[in-house]
Amino acid sequence: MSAVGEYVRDITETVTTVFEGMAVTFSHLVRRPMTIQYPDRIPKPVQETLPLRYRGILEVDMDICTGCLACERVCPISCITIGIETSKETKQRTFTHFDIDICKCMYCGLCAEACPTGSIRHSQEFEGACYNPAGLVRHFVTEPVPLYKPKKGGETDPTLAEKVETGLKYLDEFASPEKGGGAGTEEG
Amino acid sequence: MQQLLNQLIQEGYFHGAPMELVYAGFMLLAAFVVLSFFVAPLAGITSWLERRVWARIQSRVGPNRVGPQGILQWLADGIKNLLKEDIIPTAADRRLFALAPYVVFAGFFATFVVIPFGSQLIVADLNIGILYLLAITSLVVVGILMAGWSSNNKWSLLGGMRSAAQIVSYEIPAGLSLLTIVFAAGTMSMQGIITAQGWAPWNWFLFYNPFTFVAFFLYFTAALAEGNRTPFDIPEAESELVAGYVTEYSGMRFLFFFFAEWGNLYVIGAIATTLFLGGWQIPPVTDHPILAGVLQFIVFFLKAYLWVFVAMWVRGTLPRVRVDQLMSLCWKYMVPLAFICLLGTAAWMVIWPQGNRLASFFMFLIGLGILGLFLKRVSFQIRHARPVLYLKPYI
Amino acid sequence: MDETLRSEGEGLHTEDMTISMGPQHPSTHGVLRFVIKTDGEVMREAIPDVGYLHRSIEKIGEKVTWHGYVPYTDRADYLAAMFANQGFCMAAERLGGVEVTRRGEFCRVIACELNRIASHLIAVGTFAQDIGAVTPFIHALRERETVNDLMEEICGARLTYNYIRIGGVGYDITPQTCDRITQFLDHFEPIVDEFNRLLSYNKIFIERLAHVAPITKEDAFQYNIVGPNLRACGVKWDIRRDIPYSVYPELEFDIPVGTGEKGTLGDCYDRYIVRILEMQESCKIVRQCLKMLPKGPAIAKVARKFKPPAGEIYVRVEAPRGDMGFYVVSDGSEYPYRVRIRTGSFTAMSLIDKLSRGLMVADLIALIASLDVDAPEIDR
Amino acid sequence: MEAKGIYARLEQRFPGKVSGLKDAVADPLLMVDAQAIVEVGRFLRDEPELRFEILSDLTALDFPKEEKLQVVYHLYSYTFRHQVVLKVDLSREAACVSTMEGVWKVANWFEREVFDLFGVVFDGHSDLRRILLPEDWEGYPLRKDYVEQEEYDGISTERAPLVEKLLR
Repeated sequence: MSAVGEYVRDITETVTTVFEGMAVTFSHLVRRPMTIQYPDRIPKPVQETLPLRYRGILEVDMDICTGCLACERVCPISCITIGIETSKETKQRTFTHFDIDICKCMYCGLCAEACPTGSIRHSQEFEGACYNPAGLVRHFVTEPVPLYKPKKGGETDPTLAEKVETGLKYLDEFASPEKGGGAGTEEG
Repeated sequence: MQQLLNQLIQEGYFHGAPMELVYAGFMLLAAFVVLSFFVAPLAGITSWLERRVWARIQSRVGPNRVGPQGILQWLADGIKNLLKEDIIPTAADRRLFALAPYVVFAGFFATFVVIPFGSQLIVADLNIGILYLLAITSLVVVGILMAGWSSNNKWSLLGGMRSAAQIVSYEIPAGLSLLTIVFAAGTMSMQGIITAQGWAPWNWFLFYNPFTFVAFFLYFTAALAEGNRTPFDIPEAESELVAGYVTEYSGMRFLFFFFAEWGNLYVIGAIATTLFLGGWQIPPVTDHPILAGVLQFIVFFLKAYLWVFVAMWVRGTLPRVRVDQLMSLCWKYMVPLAFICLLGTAAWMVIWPQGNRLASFFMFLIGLGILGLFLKRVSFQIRHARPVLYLKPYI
Repeated sequence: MDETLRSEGEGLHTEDMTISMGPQHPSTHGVLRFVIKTDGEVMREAIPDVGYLHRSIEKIGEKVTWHGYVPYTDRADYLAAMFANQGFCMAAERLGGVEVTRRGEFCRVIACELNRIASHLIAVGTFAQDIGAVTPFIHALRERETVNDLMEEICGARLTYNYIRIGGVGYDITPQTCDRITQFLDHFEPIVDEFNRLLSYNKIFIERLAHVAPITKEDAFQYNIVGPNLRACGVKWDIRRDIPYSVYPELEFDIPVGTGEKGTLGDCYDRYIVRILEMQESCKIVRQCLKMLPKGPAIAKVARKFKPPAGEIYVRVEAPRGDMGFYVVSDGSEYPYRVRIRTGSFTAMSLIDKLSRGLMVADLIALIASLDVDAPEIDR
Repeated sequence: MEAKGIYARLEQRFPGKVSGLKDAVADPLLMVDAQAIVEVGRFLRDEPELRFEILSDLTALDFPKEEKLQVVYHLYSYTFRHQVVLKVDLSREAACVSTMEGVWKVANWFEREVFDLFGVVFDGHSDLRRILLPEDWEGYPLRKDYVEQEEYDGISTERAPLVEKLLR
């Protein structure tokens, strides 16, 4: 008798659970889809909707880069190369090149964290497809650029001040030293 | 169709020509017309619709780029597959390999002969229509076995073997559940079965008695299994056998298998409609023969397509069964149940030879009740777990 | 399976069929390969062949600084990167005697549990996919996508987080993010129920999994099966509770164990349902953490040139794929002397050969999926 | 049981084979003679007061300066929740130790991995092949003095750097 009961129970269980599953999937037929039609049929580009913390392709604001080489040193994969030259006459130091190999970069964010002015930072850009790996090397210096020297008491030049502010705003996103630490507050 | 031909002959269009050739030529023409203007777009659009239905079930959008709402996607895919290289593996049995898709396709295409799209719209109203159907669909097994064997690939072979076992087994419950209707209608001709029903739902054989009601679902399940559809898609189970018997195929030959699969879906729906859902029967609204024909076609098409949709929806819902479970499901559950339905209908025929109108109506109400319950569950699902959270503002 | 299934006909010449399954096969998660010998549908043996995803993460550990190694640990198991972060940082902290800030600990737990949800969603989703149900997979991925969006807000990355740093966490969790997380949890819990109604209680699904490849307790110990797979065998063992770390002792949560409700104890269904239940427990933990989240700094002061004194330590973390062990040896220099990552998938994989005998081909797929093995984690 | 107790039990059972207990460190560890390691393992597993059911980890350490390889066994007991680390010193040239497979089956794969990456040969192992690397790989990568082969199957193992490195 129990065998018959099991037989009947098997059938009823199958029917009811399939019925329930069908109800779930049918209910999804009348709900809105979740996906977006990347890249063209969206009201605004995805880049603009990403949070400030998003770790996209690295960008460097050369105007406020102090040339401290902290990023180059901290990079675990050594994809950043910086060249600095001191001119013999004026004693002014200039960048000869500042290259980042995006192919190698693993978007860990350690360089942005180490930067004192927030000049190197992750942008919201993530579309990097190109035909040649060499095209993924970002050259930030095309002609020699002088190093930025932070002034005491705040930046006076309005265009630079804006940039410094952007950099600092970016730095605020990290669990920053003011609030109690961060890798690199104590020189070891 | 035959009437049209006879009329043409009588009017002397083919004066002097040998009648056999005329008939053969006409049949070929009919096959060509049906194939290129009905079956091909039908299978194509079914494939598109399946992808859209799946996508919506899965909270996606689905193909919507080619043509309005992506309805021409099948055309793009077809052209792509035509242009693709036709690869035949070196170790394959070339002749069998090349032939297999056409055998499968022929097996499915030949069923269109007996499908009644309207009271006049049928290629041949055989008096053994159902027998013909059961016989001709078995041709598919041969093709799939050929594909599985000739590919000389172990996954293909496993897929072919599974498929053969599955289709041969499921012929039995499918045939038995169709027989219940043959009992009720007293004929094997497709048109005869349809005329034995009425346009109103309670006159359909689906609600003829409780046994035919069960037999319908048995038939549908067995037909899904015969058509290698989820939950019985084990011959081409992509997570187990890569792609089963189609693993080595590419280009147009590959497409032919799927052509057959999607077309077959429609055939399943058409048979279910003919036998259980009153076929092309429409309420007496018009006397005009052409208008009535069009209406009949539309009604038939929609009814059949409803089951195509259900098959897609089932595919989006259920997991796949295992080989031994497939067999035990067939032999332990479906065959006995189909026999019960058969005997029950026979007994019913003895008690009420003309059928029981009250019981039919009662069954109809039960059917409505199940539908109502289903809609209630659907609304419960929507209320209970609504994916309302869209973290990105623009979605 | 059944003896009847074997073709042992008198005088009938039969041969076993050797099939190479993978490395390109739809249901070998990542890149795995099995050399399987079958008699028709019934397996004689399935010998795993791993190493296709070996990225020498342990060797790299000897070449980069302590801080610089944290992003590499992400890659050990990219479906649950947070736990590898957590494990390595805990090891480094214990070696170097760094005290993690309290807020940092809570942030870690929140991030880890969200990551656990994401990882288990992948596990149950791919499981469903392997069993042949397509929809649950996409539904699971849809929910995972929302978790990824949350992760993006928390730490700026979707997959390789590099969030947990030595001494705390890299980014503080903002109040807005907390709201988002609560919102997500409110939305997610009914979705799990819906998922259950769609898949977990489905008769076909249960039939496919019940009684398939049960792992006994003895086997689990012998082969060092860990995490949800171990709990599915009925062993109530969770590192979070039994070798407590971080702030887990302060939190209340259940440890779901397999009961064999649908089949035998420790079968595929138990392994599946344990994961579903664990997701719900993770939701509970995150809710508690959000409530208890203290004020204060998120990261402690750590030297940039972190040089822990010479020594060695073995740290266990309860990752979604079980006990993730970090054996870290320091020689007092700027670089770790040796980093060894011991993962749950590796040991689970070694059991497959034994379990697979007598299963059917379809069951092998279910078995691999139910163990939730993850190729990057096996090969490292 | 505390590490001292475990040590005392082992000392009593295997006099002279077990030495160098360090229990002031985070994970108490002790050195075991290479000949006795399997016996010690079996004893630790079967002794009702110890019950180390689990071989959590088996790995190796390379010390080229001291000319030795260490095989490290991490044992854990679910019953008593205690752990112990066993270490075996081997010479680098002929690193060979008996297999632990008979005690804990999981050692099979762990030992294959150690063989693959360190070149330690495990006596009596049922299936000692490379596991992660290809069969024809040369050298043992996790040894400290490992030099990567320049090409493998005709494919260079170097990738030309896209960014010029400055010598500094």
